[in-house]
This record gives sequence, C-alpha cells and structure tokens, in this order.
Amino acid sequence: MREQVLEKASGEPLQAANRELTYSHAIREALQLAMRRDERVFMLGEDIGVYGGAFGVSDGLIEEFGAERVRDTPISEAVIAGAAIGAAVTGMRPVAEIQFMDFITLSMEQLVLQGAKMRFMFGGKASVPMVLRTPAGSGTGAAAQHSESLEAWFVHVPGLKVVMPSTPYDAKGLLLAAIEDDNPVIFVEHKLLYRTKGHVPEGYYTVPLSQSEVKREGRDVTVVATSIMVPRALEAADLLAQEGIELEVVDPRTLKPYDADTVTRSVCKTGRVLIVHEAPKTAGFGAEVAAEIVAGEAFDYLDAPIRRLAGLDVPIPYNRELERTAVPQVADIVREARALARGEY
Amino acid sequence: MREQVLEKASGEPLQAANRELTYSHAIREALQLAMRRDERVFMLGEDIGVYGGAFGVSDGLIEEFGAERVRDTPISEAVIAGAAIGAAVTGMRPVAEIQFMDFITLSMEQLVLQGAKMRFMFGGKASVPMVLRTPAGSGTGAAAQHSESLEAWFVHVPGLKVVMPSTPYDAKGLLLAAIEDDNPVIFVEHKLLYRTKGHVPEGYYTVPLSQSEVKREGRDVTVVATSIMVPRALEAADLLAQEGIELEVVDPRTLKPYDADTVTRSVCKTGRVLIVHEAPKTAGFGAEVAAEIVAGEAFDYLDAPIRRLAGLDVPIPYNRELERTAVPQVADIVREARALARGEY
Amino acid sequence: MPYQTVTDERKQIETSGLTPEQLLEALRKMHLIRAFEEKAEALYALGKIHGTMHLSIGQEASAVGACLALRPDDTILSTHRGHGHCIAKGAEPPLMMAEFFGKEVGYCRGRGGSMHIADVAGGNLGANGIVAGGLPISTGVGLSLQMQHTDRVCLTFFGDGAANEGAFHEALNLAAIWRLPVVYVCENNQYAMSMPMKAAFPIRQISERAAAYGIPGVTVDGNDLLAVYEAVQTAVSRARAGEGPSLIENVTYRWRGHSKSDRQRYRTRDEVKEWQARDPIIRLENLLVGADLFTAEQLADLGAEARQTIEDSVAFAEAQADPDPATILEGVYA
Amino acid sequence: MPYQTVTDERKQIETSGLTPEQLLEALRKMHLIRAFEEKAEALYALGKIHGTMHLSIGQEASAVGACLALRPDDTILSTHRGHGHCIAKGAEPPLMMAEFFGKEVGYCRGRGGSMHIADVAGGNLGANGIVAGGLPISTGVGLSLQMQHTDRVCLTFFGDGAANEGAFHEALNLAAIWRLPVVYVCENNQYAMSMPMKAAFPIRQISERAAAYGIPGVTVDGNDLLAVYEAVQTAVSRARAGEGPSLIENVTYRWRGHSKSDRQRYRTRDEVKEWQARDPIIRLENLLVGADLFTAEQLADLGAEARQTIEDSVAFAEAQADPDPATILEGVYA
Ligand SMILES: Cc1ncc(C[n+]2csc(CCOP(=O)(O)OP(=O)(O)O)c2C)c(N)n1
Ligand SMILES: Cc1ncc(C[n+]2csc(CCOP(=O)(O)OP(=O)(O)O)c2C)c(N)n1
Ligand SMILES: [Mg+2]
Ligand SMILES: [Mg+2]
Repeated sequence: MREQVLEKASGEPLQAANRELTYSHAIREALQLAMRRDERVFMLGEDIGVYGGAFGVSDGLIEEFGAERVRDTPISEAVIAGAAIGAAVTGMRPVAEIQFMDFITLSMEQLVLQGAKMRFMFGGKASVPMVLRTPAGSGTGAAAQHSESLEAWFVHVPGLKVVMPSTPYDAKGLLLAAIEDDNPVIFVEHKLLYRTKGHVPEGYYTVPLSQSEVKREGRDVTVVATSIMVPRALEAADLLAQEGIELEVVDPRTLKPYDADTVTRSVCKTGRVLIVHEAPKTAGFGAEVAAEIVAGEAFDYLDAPIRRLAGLDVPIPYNRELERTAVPQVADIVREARALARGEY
Repeated sequence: MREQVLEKASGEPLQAANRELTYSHAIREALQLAMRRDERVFMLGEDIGVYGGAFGVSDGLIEEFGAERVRDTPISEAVIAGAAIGAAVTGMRPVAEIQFMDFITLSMEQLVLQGAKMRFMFGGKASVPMVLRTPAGSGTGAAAQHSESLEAWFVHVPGLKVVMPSTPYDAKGLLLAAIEDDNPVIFVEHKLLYRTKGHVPEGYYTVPLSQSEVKREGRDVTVVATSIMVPRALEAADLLAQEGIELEVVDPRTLKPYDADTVTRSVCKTGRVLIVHEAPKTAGFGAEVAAEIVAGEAFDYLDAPIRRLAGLDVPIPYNRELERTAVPQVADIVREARALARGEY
Repeated sequence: MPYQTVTDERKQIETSGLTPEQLLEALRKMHLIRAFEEKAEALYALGKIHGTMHLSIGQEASAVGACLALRPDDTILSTHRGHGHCIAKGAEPPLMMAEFFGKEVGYCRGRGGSMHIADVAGGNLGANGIVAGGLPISTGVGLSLQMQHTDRVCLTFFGDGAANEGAFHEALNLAAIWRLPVVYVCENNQYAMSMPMKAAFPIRQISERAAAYGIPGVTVDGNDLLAVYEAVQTAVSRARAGEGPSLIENVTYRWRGHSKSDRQRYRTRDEVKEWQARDPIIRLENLLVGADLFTAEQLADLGAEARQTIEDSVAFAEAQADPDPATILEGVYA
Repeated sequence: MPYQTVTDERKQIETSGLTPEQLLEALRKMHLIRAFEEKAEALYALGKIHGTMHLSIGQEASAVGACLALRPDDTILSTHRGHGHCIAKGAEPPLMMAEFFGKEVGYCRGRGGSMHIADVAGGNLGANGIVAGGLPISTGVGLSLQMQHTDRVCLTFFGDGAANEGAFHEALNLAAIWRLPVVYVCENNQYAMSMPMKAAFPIRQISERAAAYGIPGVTVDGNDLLAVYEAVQTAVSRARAGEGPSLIENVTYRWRGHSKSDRQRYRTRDEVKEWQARDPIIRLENLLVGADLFTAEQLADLGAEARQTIEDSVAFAEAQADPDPATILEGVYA
C-alpha cells in the first residue's frame, strides 16, 4: 500500500532557522546524506526503488543512487534481515526496510538470534552495523495485520538498539546516528507522523542514541510518551495549560538503551507520572518505564500511583471508530493527566 | 539435542496422596490423558515420535497413539505453527511443540499475526484451540541460541494466553486446562525443571488459567517469581527463614491473563516486593508486574522501591560460570530479599 | 500469448464437463466481482471507505474458475486481493459490503475490513493481510481434513510475490510429504506491488517450483475460465482421492494499481492496455456465444444486473449500524 | 551406492588438478577433524565439557573437500555440526579447543562454545545453533562481496534438515536473482536428528531444488574428497566469474548420534556399519596409495600425529583461564 504520496523535498535551501520538513522528508534526507557520505551505506527492502517505498519515504533515492544502492527485494523478510546482517558483518552498512512493522515477525530469528547476538557469541570479534527501518502504528484503517507497534519486543533483546523518533528533527538526527552506530538498530517510524512538519536543519547532524528529551517543561505531571503519543501529549498539555495544569512531556526517543535519568529527574519534580504509548498496555514499553521509576530514587518522590495509558489489549480493528478507541487519543491523555493532577484516581 | 533421558513413568498406580512424578512425566501424563479423552487432540513437532522429544517429554507416546497423532515434522517452525492454527480452526485441537523456545522466533508471524488475531479479525466467528509447548531457559550450557526465555513477547500479544508452570502438579493441570481452552496458548516449560519431582495426582484435573498461587506464605517480602525462579525463591525463603526473614512467594503460573490481585493482596501485607525472572530484565515480564503494583491499590502499601532481579541484558554465554552469572541464582535472591527486608537499598 | 486460444468452443466446453447453467453462473459471478471492485474503487474515491483495498479487476476468471471446481463444504483461504475469491466461494455481497463499510452486520462485525473478509460458515477462512500468510494455515486445514477422514479439500490462493516467502516452501513441503488434500493456486498477475515477477524469480514459470516438492505443477492462462477450472478440477480430484497437493499457476494481470494509491511507475500504459484486451469476462462471453449456448442478447444484461446487486448491497451496508465501541473487547478471546 | 567408484586413481587425481601436497594436507585435516571429534566425545564423557556438541565423524571429506576449493580470503558459514568446517577452513585446534572448554583465549572468549565457534579473522563466520540460520546471512555476505567488487566467494554449509526451512528458500532465491557469489553446500547425512531425509522430503535428491532457483544443482558422493572438491571448485569458479550461486549436495553419513545423548532408535546398527565401511579417510588413503603418490607407510602416522596435535590442544586449553565473570557485559554492544 502506498499510504501517502509525498511531494519531493523542495530543492531550494531554506534558512537554517525556519527550514521545515516533514518527518518523511527528514528521513529521506538522512538516507541521502548517509549514502553520499559513506559508500558502504546502501538500502534494501520491498518496493523502495521506483515505487519510492510504501509510504513514499525513499521517493527519488533510486534516481540519485541507482538500483545497486537502493535495492528492491522480493517479498522475503527473513532474507532481507539476513542479507543486511551478512553484509554488515563483512564491511557494509546496510539500511534495510521492512515495509510494515507487522512483517518483522518474519525476520525475528535473523534479527534476534543472529544479528543481535553475533558480536557477543563471537567474543566481541565481529560487529553488525545495520539499521532496520520500519513503519509502525495504527490510524490508517489497515486493520490488525498492518498496524502493529512491536517495539517492546526488541527492547527486551540484548544486542539491539531501538529508536522511535517523534519529530522530523529527531528522525533525521537519530537515523544518522543509527547508521553511524556499529550495532543493529531497529528504527521505528510512525505512519501518522510521516506528514507532520517541523524544523530540520540542513546538513549532517546526529542526535545521540540514548538521550531522552523533555519536549515541554511543566510542574504538575510527568508524561512519558513515545512516537505519535508525543504530539498527542503536547496537544493535551496545551489544553490542560488552559486549566492551569502544567504537563512535563518527556520523549525517550531511544527506547534501548533507555535514558531513565531524564524521567527520574522529571518525576522528582512533579511526583506524578502518566505513561502513554500506542502498543497494547500489557508488557508494553510503558511497563519498563514504570518499573524503572519505582526501582530507584524517584520512588520516594511519587505522590500518586503511576498510570499507564496505552493501547487496549486487542488486535487493531478495521472500523474507524473502533480503531480510534483501541489506542490513546488526545482526549484520553487530557482526561488521565487531569485526574492525576487533581488526585482523582 | 537430547538433554535428559528420562525413564518411563512407572506403571504402578501410587497412592494419590504421595504419588510423585517429575515435571516431565507430569507433562507427558497430561498429553496422554488429553489424547485418550479427546480424539481431536494430537501432537506435532520435531523429533517427538520415536526420538521422544529433545528432552524426552513425549517418550513412548507414539507407541500408544501412533504416528498419526504424534506427528514428526520436518524442521519448519513456521508451518508447524501454521499447521496447528489451520487444524485448530477446522475442528482439531493440536498440541504443537517447538523444540527450543528460541526457534519460536521462526513462528512469530503465524502465531502473532494469524493465530492470535484470527478470532477477533473474523468478528468472533472462529476459534483457534491450540497449545504450543516449548522448553525455555538456560543452564544446560547450550549458549545463546538455545537458552531463550521469550515469554514477555507473548504476554504483549492480545489473543494469546501464556502459561509457565513451575511444579509438576501445575504443569499437568495447567496443560490440561490449556488443551481445553479455546484459544491459542503458549505453554512454556523450563529445561531445568524437567527432572524436578513433586506430588501429582493420578487422573484428569485442571488448574485454571489465570490464578496466581501463593507458594509460600510470609510477612516480610513478597517475591513474585516465575518458572525455575519459583523453586529458587523457595530455597531462598528457607535460608532466610533461618535469619527470621519470611518471604511470601507468589507464582503467577499463567502470565496472560495475569492475576494481579493475588500479588496485590500479598503486597498490601508485606509492603516490599522482589520480582524474579530468568529473562533479561529490560522489558521483561517483571516490568509488567511492577507496573501493575504501582498502578493500583498496592501503591499505598509499598514501603520500599520495587526490586527486579532478572537475567542480565546479555545473550546467554557458553562458559558455565558466565552462564550462571547471567541469570539469578538462589544466592542472588537471598541477597536481594534480605536487603529489601532490612531496608538496605 | 503462448496460451491456447479458443478454436472449437463447443468442444472445449464439452471437454470441461460444465453445464450451461454452471457457466452462466460463473459468468454472473465474474460480473459480480467486477461490479464489486468498481464500486469499491468509487466508494474509496468518494472518501466513504477508510483504509485500503486491493482490487482484482482483470483476475475474475482465476477466482471463479478455481472455486467452480470446489464443493460448498470445501474450504478456501484467500489473500489481501480477496474480494473476488470471497464472491466466487459464494459469499453474500451485502454482508461483504457491510464489512467493507466496517459495519456490525458485516462478515467480521466490522473488525476485519477489506483485508480480512472471511465467510467462515461458507468455507472461506479469510482474506489475509500477510503475503503467504495463508499458506501454512492451508496446510493445517488439509491436515485437519485428512485426519477427520473427509474427502473435503482446501484450496489456497496466493500471489506471485508470495511464492518467494519462506512460508510457501515450508507449506508445500509439509503438504507434499503428508499427501494433504490442498490445492495451491498461485495468481501470477506479473507484479508483486512494484516488483515484476521476472525480476523476483530466476525461473520463467512459478509452477516449476512444484518439482521441488515432487507434486504436479501446471501453468495455465488465468484469464481463461475453462483452463483454470480444468487445472483446478484435476488437482481437486487428486486431493480428494488422497493423492496429495498440487500447484497451479494462473497467469493473469491486475488492471488497477496495487492498492488505493499507486503511481504505477513500474509498468507502462501499453502493457496494461494489452492485458485489458484479454478481458476474462469478454472472453467467457465470446466462448458461450461462440458455442451457441447463449445469444449475445441473453448475456447483455448480466453486467447491469451485477451492478444493481452491488448498488443494493451498498444501500444495505450504508443503512447498517457501526459496531458499538463499548464492545471493542469482544472476540479477542473465546 | 549409485556414486562413481575409484577406477583409475591416478587419472582421477590428475583431472582434479590437485597436487600431492594439497592432497596430503587434505588428508591431514581429515585426520585432525576425526581426532578432534573423538577427543571432544571423550572429554564430554569425562564430564569435562558442559553443554552439548554435534560430531561430524564420517563427514570429513565434505568439510575438507569443500574448503579445499576456497582461498584463504573466502568466507564460510557453518552449522551446529561445525568443528570439521572450522578445521577445514584453517582454524587453530588449540584455540578451538579452548573455546570448547569455554576459556577466555578461545575463539569466542568462551562465550560461544561448540555451537558458535567462529574464526572471523580466518574467514569462518561461525557455527550456528539455528538450523538454516546461516543461509540468509551467507546471501548477505555474497551481496557484500559483490558490492565491494571483489572476486571472493562465500560458501555456506547446511544439513539436509535445513533445506526444509523457509530460510533456505528465501536465501537461494535472492542469491539467484542477484547472481551472488555464494556456494550452498548441503551435507545430506541422511537424518535431521531423528527425521530420515526420505521422510522429510518428497524428492530423491535435495539438489533437485536448485531448479526452483534456476541455478546449477549437483549431488555428489560426500565421502569422496575428490568428488566434493571438483563440484565445489566448479561452483566457486562460477561464483568468482560473477555467474551466481550453486547448490551442491554432499551425500554422507554421521557415524555418531545427533548430539551428546541420542538413543538412535530411528536407525539400525547395520545401517551405521554399512556407512562406516565407506570411511572417507580410508578412502582417500586408498586413493593416494593406489595412485602411487604415497606409500601406506608414509601415511601410517598421520592419524597418530593428528591425535597428538589434539592432545596438545587439550593440554593448552586446560591450562588457560576461564573468563572473568566481571567481564560478562563485554561484547554485547560495539
Ligand atoms: C509478509 C508481507 N510482506 C509484504 C507485504 C506488503 N504487500 C502487500 S501485497 C504485496 C504484494 C503482493 O504481491 P503478490 O503476492 O504477487 O500479490 P498481488 O498483490 O499481486 O495480488 C506486498 C509487498 C505484506 N502484506 N506481507
Ligand atoms: C530452527 C531450528 N530448529 C530445530 C533445531 C534443533 N536441531 C538442531 S540440529 C537439528 C537437526 C538438523 O539436521 P540437519 O540440518 O540435517 O543437520 P545435521 O544435524 O544432520 O548435521 C535439529 C532439529 C535448531 N537448532 N534450529
Ligand atoms: Mg502479484
Ligand atoms: Mg542431517
């Protein structure tokens, strides 16, 4: 499926200060810069060439880099992952794409038993510098098999890193950092973010893997949100600000390794925490966030139970209203954060 | 690999009160009873026939039930899962075996995108009554690709149930309940438990899915432990009892659906919690346990941070000492529980 | 085209053993599929439909010809491009349309949508959003039918792209060694999304892969209803007789883009036109008229009738209630 | 046996193009493998080794014959039954043995053990605990070698059982369409654990599957070093010349049980004895003596020499330090 047809990024350089790009274009720009800079970087995946990728992310890249470096593969997710691993361990720096995160279920053996463990199993004598990009999330009406958010699985796997950007700026900088990284990195994009816009500097820059960022400061409630839930949390924060409730929104950005310190600092300030993600709540990443908070210093500063607002424990339904009901919306965040702030739980 | 050659279960009926079986024999007995009782129940997997299974669990079953109902498959984990799903949705009740839990990485698409979601996607008009048995865990020197404990992944998947017995009694009763259940159930056995013995009544009985059990009562610290960590926690409890520290050991048994209430009740009594599992700590099942505790009623009763003692975030190493270091041992539980009880954290 | 062309229409039909009534019914279903797909496309363009869809216009003979060889109690598994299979297996268009609209009375209570329409009672175990995802399941269905000592069969559709998934390999091998009653029908419509079959395969015909599993493999003109029917009929008979699975490749073409928005930069307009000239519906009409079974006049209204059925289905579907969000947790567990 | 038997030994050797020195070295390696495996077994029985192991006794010609066709800068991927491949590719027995003992100086710092011994510097990307797990990776290595414009090749070993995994299918197809320099060597030792090849495959020879990928496929007597060498040599030349991958099936037999404890109820003692009579080492010795390249006396000590090397390796390994548990987190991330 081609979910969104995106225009080419404008050729004209904009002022660094106000240059805006979509999340999708920011990712494409990162790919472009990485491939220009380093011959070893190449892409492989399904329909990433002339088609431009199911969501248009790689639109135009085959024209610049050719079919050798923007490689269309057959529908074979296990060997897409395996080919990336084999290429990475012998000197290349592949960026593989799995067309929808759901299909990564077909790559698990290669990613988890091979790519993630190879360095350790071989006594540190090999490295697997690869990135696997994949779009996750619901909201496009694609139902249960095209809407997965499986990041928690990978966070559980030693040897992998997991990145989940929420803004165009972060998407570009984190992707460049991921490509520079000498480990296998699972880079989770969100379909609904592709068209969102934000400031993106020209040129090469990286955002370090493992730095949570406070996206908005506030004194009342710490909201830890990932991916699409970051803009939703920020919207909720705007709404609640009108009621005098100030949310502090923290975006982990990199889920593994996870920078818990930023959250801890925030919780020590606010004493109240709401964790928000799209994936089903049970055994989701939010459980790890909560568990880390209550394991350490922040425990003593907690004034209220930790609330998790996450996807319901259901497959994503097709019907539009059911689909919306299955995952947190802005109004849900407002409701939960308000209740926490007011001590109504 | 045939890890343990087990003798046949004794033919002579023992007194119900003192009848002891190994965990392995308890599982075999459950399979036997289920197949005798219901024609639709059959087994499929690698080397489960004349070989008797990699760990000897199905030893002798092919003789009683024949190669039709104890089906050896080629090495094809995706279609083992798929065949079970297809058979289940059309009237059979398959019990599939994945020889080591690691290899379930090859079955993920079928289990997660098909089996788990089929009922919901089809509007409740189909059911998938299957069990997938698989041995997990380290401790046999089989290194990184034969020692996985991946239960947390499945706990995160709506539509699946996840069972992880720690005693022969539970293994038999839970397996029979799993086979009776009309949903896909992931039944996780532990290699090091296969030879452990315990009381197992003759005949057919079930242990309901979703009932945590207090395996030992105590007032000082609640230890929530799964699988092999249950006997280790009980051993630690014996040792600490000599110091006057009383652990309450809770075994969830079924991880999904998870009976959090039993843990909540325990925590309200003890105020201190140690969660112990073998899988790597980050985003493991213990995170969910912790997150549930701090989300509800128990929060107000907590007197100390919640500690998780779990596998290190490393692939399981080969070297025996490193392998032991990678996962919690009795001494580790003693140390952590003592520290919690004494307020030294 | 390297495929056989119609020379002696009547003889061809006689050889097939199909009755005029069966053939007329097949033609009706092909029209119904075409009408369903065209309406689906229009509804999407009007913004009435959420999500995506994959249209099978141009492939009607494959769906209908294959299902014509089945009994009502046989089972099929379908694909993301599954509307046609669903109609061919006998589903009710109003309930399909209701599902497409996400309504509570739809086949899947609005939970499935285009990519998951299933008619379990009618023997359709569902469209599938995962390429090759149905193949291992169909092997399991075959196992189940065999173990229950029935003579029922399972027929599973999949695309050319699916034949490069590992699941294809495992599913066919297991069915072959256990001689399961499964018919694997590959709808080779030349492309997997943007990937030309020629670039994705190192062989000319996908049916060549049957040899790797020691089973019969045949490639037929997938736009020729009779050719499809006969190949599937042979495979179904084998399966019913306990002789195991077969692989059939229906060579066909999808007229529309892959899904709702596809710029189709991977193929030319000329190529599309060439294939449109081989319309399977017109071809069947010509056959029936050429064989003197029906006059052109007798067939003239079928298209309009089909479109009316679909209009009625839309009207039905639109009038139905959406699922109640309060019921969202229903159906996750039995 | 349907395979060619030695008729004119000298002519055979000449045809192969191998020198007497190369052949002697090959024989030495086969003895080394045999000695390593026998020692491994004994050490296990003594309780000195933790974990499990899979012995390749009886399969030495396959490992050595295949690697003989490679250059040092070529890459191999191996399997759970990998000790032989490792030695054949040129690894140092003391460092292998140290790994087997889980010592810090072992190839994998004691982290890998028998199932993961890798000699990355020597071009061995490791044994693999996952059946067929190396196949997709080898396709990636082939891609890498091609993209780097080298003429190096990748050779990957796998068992008969592995050829029924989906990964086999995907890996060979991708290598075929991209014409990657990969040689896929299937060691068909008749069984996958307890599953007889004949029961797991609906075809007689695994090499028949090459046709599904449009690549050369050949079955050779895997106990005949020359036959293996020549088949692999042909495939390697093709790969170096940019003509793409090949599939080779070495028909052989494992003398021991599958792993450390296997009651072998799936086969008869007679069958094992029959195959032991086709010992690949004796066969090569007979060839060399028959061709008058060496006298029996000249070869008489090779076995003992190999055993001594292995004894020395054990002595070395036992004297080494275990890894320090404090370093356990090292090497997870780069
Ligand atoms: C496992 C998996 N990989 C990728 C996709 C995305 N996708 C959906 S349909 C499709 C093309 C399928 O091609 P083919 O099997 O030939 O069927 P067709 O669409 O031509 O009917 C792709 C790549 C998917 N749904 N599932
Ligand atoms: C994916 C996977 N499934 C199952 C196993 C367990 N297992 C290890 S070796 C083996 C048999 C392999 O047979 P084959 O490929 O013929 O190699 P051989 O052992 O005969 O050398 C099995 C089933 C595994 N390691 N990996
Ligand atoms: Mg296609
Ligand atoms: Mg074998």
